[in-house]
Order: sequence, then C-alpha cells, then structure tokens
Amino acid sequence: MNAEILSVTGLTRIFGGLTAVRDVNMTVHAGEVVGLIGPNGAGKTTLFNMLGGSLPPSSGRIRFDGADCTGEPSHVMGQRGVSRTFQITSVFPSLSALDNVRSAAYRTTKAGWGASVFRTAAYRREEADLHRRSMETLAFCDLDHRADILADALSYGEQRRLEIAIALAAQPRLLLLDEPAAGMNPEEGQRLVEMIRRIRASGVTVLLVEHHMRVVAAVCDRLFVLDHGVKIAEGPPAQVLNDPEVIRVYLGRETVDA
Amino acid sequence: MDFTVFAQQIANGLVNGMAYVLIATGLTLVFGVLRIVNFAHGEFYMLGAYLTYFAGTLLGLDYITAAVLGAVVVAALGVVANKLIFWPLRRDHEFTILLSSLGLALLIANSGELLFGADPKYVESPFADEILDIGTVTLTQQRVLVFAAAVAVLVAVYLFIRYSRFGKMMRATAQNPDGAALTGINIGLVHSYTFALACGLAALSGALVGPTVMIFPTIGNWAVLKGFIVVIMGGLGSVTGALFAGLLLGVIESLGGGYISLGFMEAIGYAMIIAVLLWRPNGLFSTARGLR
Amino acid sequence: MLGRRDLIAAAATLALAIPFVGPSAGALAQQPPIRIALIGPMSGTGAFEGQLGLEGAQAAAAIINAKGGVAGRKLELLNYDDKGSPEDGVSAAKRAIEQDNVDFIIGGWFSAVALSMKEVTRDKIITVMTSSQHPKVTEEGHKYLFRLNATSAMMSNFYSKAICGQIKPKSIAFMNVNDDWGRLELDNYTKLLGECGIEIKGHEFYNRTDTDFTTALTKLKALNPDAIYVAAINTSQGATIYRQVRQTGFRGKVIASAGNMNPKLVELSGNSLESVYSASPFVEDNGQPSMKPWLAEYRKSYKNEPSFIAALGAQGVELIAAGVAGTGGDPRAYDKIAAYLKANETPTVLGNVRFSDQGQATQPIHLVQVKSKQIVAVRD
Amino acid sequence: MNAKHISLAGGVLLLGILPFLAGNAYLEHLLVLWMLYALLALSLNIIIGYLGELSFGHAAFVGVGAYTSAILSTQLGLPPLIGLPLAGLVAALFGLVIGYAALRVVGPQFAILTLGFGSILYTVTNHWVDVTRGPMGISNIPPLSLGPVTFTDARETYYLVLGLVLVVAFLCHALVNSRTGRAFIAVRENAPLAASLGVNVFHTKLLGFVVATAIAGVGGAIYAHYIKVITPDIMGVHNVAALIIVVVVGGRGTIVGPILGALVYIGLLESLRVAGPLRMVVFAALLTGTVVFLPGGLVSLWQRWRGNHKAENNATATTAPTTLPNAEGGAK
Repeated sequence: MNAEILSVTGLTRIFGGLTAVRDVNMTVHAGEVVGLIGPNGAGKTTLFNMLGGSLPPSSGRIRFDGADCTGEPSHVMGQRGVSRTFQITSVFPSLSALDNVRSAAYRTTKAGWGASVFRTAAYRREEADLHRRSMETLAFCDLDHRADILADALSYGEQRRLEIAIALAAQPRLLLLDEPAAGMNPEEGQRLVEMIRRIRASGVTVLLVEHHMRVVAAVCDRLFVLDHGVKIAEGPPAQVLNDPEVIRVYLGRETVDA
Repeated sequence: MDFTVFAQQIANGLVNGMAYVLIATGLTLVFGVLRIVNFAHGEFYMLGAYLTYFAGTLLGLDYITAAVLGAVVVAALGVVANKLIFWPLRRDHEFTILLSSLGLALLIANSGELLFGADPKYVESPFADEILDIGTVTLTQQRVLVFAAAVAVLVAVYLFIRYSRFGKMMRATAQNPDGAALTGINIGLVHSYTFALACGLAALSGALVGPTVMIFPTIGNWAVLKGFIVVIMGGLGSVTGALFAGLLLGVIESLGGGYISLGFMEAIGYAMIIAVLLWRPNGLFSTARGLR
Repeated sequence: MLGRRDLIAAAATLALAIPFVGPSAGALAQQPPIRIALIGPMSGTGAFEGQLGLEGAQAAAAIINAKGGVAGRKLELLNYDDKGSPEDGVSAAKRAIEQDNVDFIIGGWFSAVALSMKEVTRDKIITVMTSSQHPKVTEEGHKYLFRLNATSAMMSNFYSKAICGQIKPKSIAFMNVNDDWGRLELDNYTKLLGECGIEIKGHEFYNRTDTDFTTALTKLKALNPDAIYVAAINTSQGATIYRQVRQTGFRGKVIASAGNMNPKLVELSGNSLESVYSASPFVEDNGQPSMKPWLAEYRKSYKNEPSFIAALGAQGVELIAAGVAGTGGDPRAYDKIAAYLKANETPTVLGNVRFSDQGQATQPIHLVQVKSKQIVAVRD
Repeated sequence: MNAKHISLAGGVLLLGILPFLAGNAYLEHLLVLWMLYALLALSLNIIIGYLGELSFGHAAFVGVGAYTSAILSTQLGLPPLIGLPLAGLVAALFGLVIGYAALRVVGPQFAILTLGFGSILYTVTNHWVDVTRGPMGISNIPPLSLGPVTFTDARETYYLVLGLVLVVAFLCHALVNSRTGRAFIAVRENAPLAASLGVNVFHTKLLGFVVATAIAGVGGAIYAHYIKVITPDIMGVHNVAALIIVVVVGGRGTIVGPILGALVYIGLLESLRVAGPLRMVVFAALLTGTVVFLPGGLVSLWQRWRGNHKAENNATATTAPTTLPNAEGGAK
C-alpha cells in the first residue's frame, strides 16, 4: 500500500445548531480512487468543502501530504495540489474551452506579467509548453475538437468534462470530484468511468462524491459512507454496498442503484 | 457641554436621519426584491419634490394634497420605468442593470433641467416657518412632520410587507424568484408594485424634505448618495437596517458637525460606514437573500 | 444576422459620424458681425446664474443691434457651457478661439473657471471676466484681460462702513462659505468691524455642496450674537440659510454679504430676508442712461427679474461695443481697444466704469435693503 | 496573424499623424482629451473588464494623482517629471488602502463602497484648504517638461499621452497573455473555481486594483499639468460616471474598447453641441440605449460580425484549435 496522502481526524462542522459533519476520521492513500457516498444531506459536500478549504472546520484536523492544513483557505489547498470540481457545473463561462484549461494552469506556471511584458525566453517557452499541455488535457477529456468553443456554448456533458479538464490542468496530487456523473446518461457515465481510470493511471489520487452506484462500484477501491454527518461504514465497494446498515440508510430514502 | 445645544443637535440629527431612512427604504426594497441597485432613485426623489411644487403653483393645490399627488404620479412613472428598462433586463448581467439605472438617472436629471428650468425653486408649505418649542429644543412644524410622516410610513410599509398577501408575495420573490414563480406568484406584478412603492416613497421624501431646503434639478445626486450610504451600512435589502443606519448617520453627522468639524461632517459620516463595513462587510443587518 | 439591438446600436454609433459642425456656416452679409463668445455655466449647479448672465448680455446686444450695431456691424453672441468646471471652461474657450474664430470672450462667472480660462486667452484675445472675485484673476491677468466685478476688498471697505454706521449691531457672528472668497470675507470683516467696536462672537464655514445648515446655525445661535452675517454666492444655498436662520429661532439681525442680493433670492427666502441689508453695484434707479432701456428690454424678453448678474452680462457687451466703437471699428485691434478701455471711463448700465492697468474695474457700490420683498437702495 | 499586425501598425500610424490632420488647436485639444480619457479608461478597464468589479471610486484616484503632482510642483517646486511617478505612487498607496478595505465585498456592495470612499476623498479635498486650497483648486500648475521638451501645447501633450496609452495598452495585452492576467480573468469569471486552482482571489484583485489606481494617478497628473488648474470636481460623481461610461460603451474587457469609448465620449459630446439645450438629454438617451441594447459595448458589434463570419466559415470545415489564445475575449 502506498503512503498516506490525506488523513482526516475528528473532523466536525457545526452550522448554527446543526452538526453537518461529526467527528469524521478517514485516510486516503496515494494512487487510490476513494468514493464518498451517503444519502442527500449526509454532509458529503460539507466535508468536501472543508477538504477543499472553502469552509473552515469547527474542530478536527486535516493533513495533506504530511502537512497539517486544517483551516487553510481554498487557494492554499489549491497551491498544495488539491483540485476540485463543484456539485453545480462550474467553469469560466465566457472563455473558450482552451482558455478555461490554460487559466487553470496557474499553479504550474511561473512566468507572470513582467515576463510577458519583456517576452523573455522563459515566458515564450512556458507559453508554448502551456499550449501543448492544455491541448493534451483537452484531448484527455475528449474535448480537443471543441477547443475554441466558449464554455457557455458547450453541451452539459461537455461542460462536466471541461470541469474535470480544468481540475486536471492544475496537475493536482489529489482530485476531489463532486458528483461528476450527475445528470449523465449511461453512455456518458461509462465514458466517465474510463476517464477516472485513466486519471488514476496517470498517478492522481481521486476522492469522489457520487450517487450513481454503478460508477462508484466500477472505479472505487474503497468507499466511505456518511449518514447525518457521521461515518457509518468504510471498506471495499463489494463489502460496503452489502452492509445491512448502509442498505437500511439508503432504503429509507432512495433506492441503491447497484 | 451645553445641554440645550446638545439636545438641539440630536433633534436636528434625528430629523435629517429620518429623511435619509425614507429615501433609503425604497432603495433597499428595490434591491431586496428586484436585485437592482437603482441609481435613478434620487431622480424620483427630485421628481417628487418638483411635482409637489408644480401641483402647488400651477394647480393651486394645498401642500398635503400636492405631496400625495406627487407621490402617486411618481409611483406610476416608476412602474413605467420598470416596464421599459428593468423588467426586460432582469436576466442580464448585473453591470447592465446597474448601468442602465445610471443612464436613466442621467436622462431624468438632464430632462428635468430642461423642463423645470435651472433656477432653484421653493416648495411652499404652511408648516415650513412655524416654530415649535419642545422643551429646550426648537424645531419647525415641517421638520416634525418629516419625522412623524416617516414613522407612519415606515410602520405602514412594515405591516404591509409582514402581513398583507402582497407583502408575503414580495418576501417570497425576494428569497427565491424562481421558486416564487413556481408557486404561481406573478413576478411581473410583484416587480411593478415594488417599484411603484419604492418610487412613491422616494417622491414622498422629496415632497417632505423639499420645504426645509431649496430644490433644483440636481438634488437627486445628493439623495441617492445618502440613500446608498444608509442602505450599505444597514445591509442591502434590510428595511430594519435602513432605519437604524439612517438615524445613526443623521445623528453622527449632526454631532460630528457640531462638536468636531463642520467641514468634515460628511466625511465623518462616510468614515462611520467604513468602520461599520470593516466590522461587518455586508452591513449591520445583512441578509444573504431576502427582505427583512 | 443583425438584430434589433445591433441596429439601434449602429444608429448610436452613427451619431459619432456627425461632423463637428460649428456655427461657422454663415451669412455672407454685407458686413460680417462682431462675434462675442459668452462662456458660462449653462448646466449643473451654476446653471441659473449662467442663464441670467446670458439674458443680460442678450438684452444689451439686442439694444445695440436695434440701433444699427457697432460701426455698422451687428453683435453676434455665441453661447458656450462651461458647466462651472475649469476643464470645460478651457475647452469652451479653445473652441471659441480656434474653431469658431470669435472676436471677444465674456466669461469667468466662477473664479476657478476664470483662473484656468485666462491662461487659454492669455495675450491672444480680449477677455472680459464677469462675477469672479478672486484677486489672482487680475493680479496674474494678461494685457487683454478685464474684470468687471469689484474685488472683495473694495466691497468690504464700502460695506463695513455701512454696517458700523447704519446697521450698528453690538456683536456679530459669521456664516461663510468655505472657499477663498468666504475666508477672505471673514478676514476682512473681522478686522474692519472689530475696528469700529463690534464684538466678533465666532464663525462657521459651510461647504459649497451642503444643503442643510441647521447644525452650523444651531452653533451660531448658541453664541447669542446680535447679528449673523451670511456670506453666500449660490442663490439656493443663500435662500436656505436665510430661511433656516429664522427657523432655528434666531431673532437678531441678519446681514447679507455684499454683491449677492438678487430678486430670486428674495423670492425664495420668503419673509426671512425682510429688512435685511446688503451692498450691491446694482440698483435700478441709479440714473445711468442705458439702464432704463436695458431694464425694459430685459423685462420684455425674459421672465426673470433684472439682477446684478444679468447686469454684468450687459456690462460686458457694452464694454466691448464701446471699445470697438472708440477705436475705429476693427474688432481685432486688441492693443488699441485695450489701451482705450484703460484710458477712458466707459458708461454702462451699472455706472461709469474705470479700469486699472491690471484690468480691474472700479464700480459704484450702493447700500441696499429688502423692503416689502423689493430690493431698494438706501440713500442717506 | 500578419493581417492583425498590419492593421495594428496602420492604426498606430494613423494615431501618430492625427494632429496634422486636425487643422486647428481646438481639435488637437480634443485629441488630447481623447487620449487622456483613453488612458484613464484603460486603467479602469483593469478593474471593470478583467477583475469584473464595478468601481465607482476611480475618479478619486485620478484626483489624488492630479493633486499630488500639482502640490509637489507648485508648493515644493519639484520638477513635474518627478511628480509624475510620485503621483502614480501616491494614488497606488491610496488604492492599496482602499482596495484592502473595499475588496472584501463584491458586486453592488463593492460598487457602492467605492462610491463612498471616492466621496470621502472628494470631501476631504474640498475641505482641507491648507493643502489642497479647497474648492478654489490649484491654479498655475507648470507644464510638464522632459529635458529640453516642454509639453505646453496640445500637440506635444498629445504625443506624450498617446505614448502612454500605447504603453498601457501593451501592458494590458501582456497582462491577459500571462499567468497573472489569466488569474484576473479566472477571478472575474468564477472566483470560487479560481481559488480552488490556487489563485489567491483577494491578492489578485488587490494587485489589479492597485495597478489601475497607479495608472489613474499618472493620468490625473498629466491632466493637471495640461489643463493647469484642478479643483475637487475632478473627483466628482460626474467624472466617475464619465469614466464608467467610456469603458462600458466602448467594450469592457478589451483593449480597443476603452480607447474607442473615449473617442465616442469626447466626439459625441462635441458633435451634440448642435443639439443645444437638448445636448445632455440626447447624450443620456444614447448612453442608456447603448447599455440596454449593446451590453458588450461597441466592440461587441464588430466581434458579433466577425463571429457570424467565423460561424459561416466553420460550418463546413472541422475546426482545428486556434494557435492564438483569445484571452481578451469579451466579458459577459
């Protein structure tokens, strides 16, 4: 087993009187694909927001890549190598698909305004490199033929793939995917499964929140199950999805699509 | 410290503050329900003052009737402005809406200068020069009227928003326009009525404040600036916030002018908002979304 | 595909294509007119004063033109808006000189505009500055610059004698506008009135943008002075102050600053100006030969009452007409015209005007008082 | 690519010979005003167009720069050439402090908060008579001079400001084609997403705000030395509205837009003189019409036309990725 990349201990978040996430412990190892499931309102997105830095935890610790980054803001987490997608499609709407991806490479580029003004050799090299990499990222997400279309004008499925392309362009260590398959048809879902596998193959660790159990079962090495903000199960998909407690939790509200 | 002067300055500040509240209430309503930062709000204040003046001089109406007539006409103009400009733009970028209100403000102000003439005018009121001595405090009847009428109007607006069927529709629209539309609320009607109410309030404040000063076509600038300060300090969309912030601004300006420096009176007011906003960036009574 | 939005936008762009049309398309009449640029605030806060000045000048020009003009040439007034701002004043003056090729400029209603405009017209064109009182307008003027209004010093020398001798308050407090003029007034009167034994109780400065003055007036009233001296140029601010002085319950004397009493102010101030004194170069019954016809022409053409500001506009036109007529009729003989105006006394509506070498006018000043809502001269 | 370079060179050449075509000093004066407004609008465009926030306080920074240089040259006798960068520096310092406070909120709150800050600077300038000479303003400001060249008349000043406009335009071009500029635009487009990618949203906005205010300060200083008189009116609501109008009518988020907008603003006000007293009414109506019917500004007319052509051309051919990024793409 690879080294720990993310470890969460006693993580809690309270909104007013409501405890959205209570005392959650979890560990993710480098190179894994880990799923986070649970019924609506279980606290999955709240947990994601804390991991991504957009929401400070009320208590508990988050360690990423060996460093304590509890309560670090979003951009610091981004700089450290945590990229994420959002539950509601989130792209740069009035930029072309290519520019969306180029803009996302902030973390991995260096040549700033000054370099651009003086057209330094480093700048020109980096821009050419950035262009090549961005086209590769688009190709990876099967969007290279749509490179100069405005993000606004892409189809829903394409926009969701663009989101992943944006997250990947930052060359993350850990990728947080928030319901990437939501609203996708089975064929698109299958495409997503393949894409996640290829992401893993490229060495990126993936943590995803997902409702489509078929997707979850197909790509995840391990699952965590949240209910009412509390972790109720963890383990390999086959084991977790047959856990009577998990089935009870899901049956009460929605059918398990597996 | 001379108590008489202090009490007098507090009274002056409360009256001025109440005028700010009246201006700001319409502004905050329009923002709360329609999500519009309306730069033209001050121009409706100006129109209210001018219509009261013309209703008095040309139609020979008494002051109170003229003021009410002015408010009603301006409310109707507000509905027209909403129908022509803001309603068609409701799905556009917030810049577009904000700037179209700026354009409308310029249009009304410049048309006003052309139509009404550049000379200052005075809105005659029988209460303007009548002095009331309340204890050691001296106020004109007009200033007492500004305060009293503002209180009455605010109570009425509060009750209207809280308890009337229409007020509930306004609040529902403020919280979630799409959801409100799904439950069968006629959003177009809510927008029209809110705009009418806001413009009517602006006009009424113009009519009430008019007799305490002189009116000229550019007074709208002043009104909208004061209105914005109050609304931002109180929290965009919050009527309660506007009430507190307006009175606070009035009193602080008055005391700051009275005891620190008259020239920096306005700057002191601004400094206060900045202090408040550094402490609470979204205002005293900030609302994430909705009316309060 | 071009939609409705595009078409309307294109129409808006088209407006740009309108060539810069000047009023140069002109009558090739037998004798070209003498062109006078009148630059004043036609919009914004000073718009009313600008309009009065324009009316006064137009009435004076109409009278001169009805008599056949100057040396056989008509006077043509071109009107420019300076919005009361120096930038627009500079632009307007440049346009008048370069684009419209005018012969004379009358302007400078506000000191800030006068100060910037004089640099554009410096040694280039005869420029008549009207109401601005800033000392530097003439101190740092140029060889073709004339200023009509009396300086603060001239006004206060005259007025302080009248206050000490006729109004006689025991103590006084000042309510002055916060600009050079308001500050100069305070210095002058504090010194001059103090010399004749009037106790100075204090002062307040208000801003030119203020609309409510109760805070300041409450402070002044608490000083319990015998009289409050109000220095206000802007008519609407003045009217508000005079009303609010009474509304705060002050029952002592009110003294209005020199040069700023006008019929509109009296009309707007209601009863609060009754029996208030001021000093003004403008009185209707000053006995000047050109005053009566000008008053008649003005009242015939405009709904406003004749005022000092309007008379300044008229004076500017009269001055230019006299200068051209007195030097043989060439409007571009600036050196001759300037020398002539500085050497001779020119009769105008406000009296015979004499200029210093710097181009500063000396005008007669009168003590006036509001009686039954009329401004009347007080004669000993 | 080549066509673009040629039209750019042609445009610059045309701007270079314009004063000789103007014919008289008044038109040259208008050209200077055009370039000054273009410079200020380009700076405001960094905030409006790239950062996506509407600042209603920009005129105040123009004023800070104008007063700084004016005070330094009239009271301390400093050569204006030193005053110019100092004006930019002081305006940037004000921008840093005000931006630090105001950029904590976004959207309408930011707009009104900057309006409030602008009003404070206006009020203080208006009343701090000992330093600013209050409402009377500062007069007799000496002209700029650079070694043997003194920028006294319109033509000389035109070339000076034209040079600055070209420099700032190039800076903006370099900005949007750099990591920094892409971060600006990412923040405009979607701040939470930008943050998740490692962009410090607050610092990015602050950087843009400070740079914009520094340029505004330099522009204000040149204005002061050219007009030779400044009053607090330069900071007034009037000027605030004018600058926003120039940026939005021209086309925010583009480089040509603010320059074009400034031309339309100056040209329209001038040509509308024929409308007499209706002038400002017609102007306001045209402005409102442009905002309502052409929210992307005049530049978007051309972009739409080009877009339509492109769409027709691309209808048959399969598109290859463009070789040149279009990061300056119009903001929505």
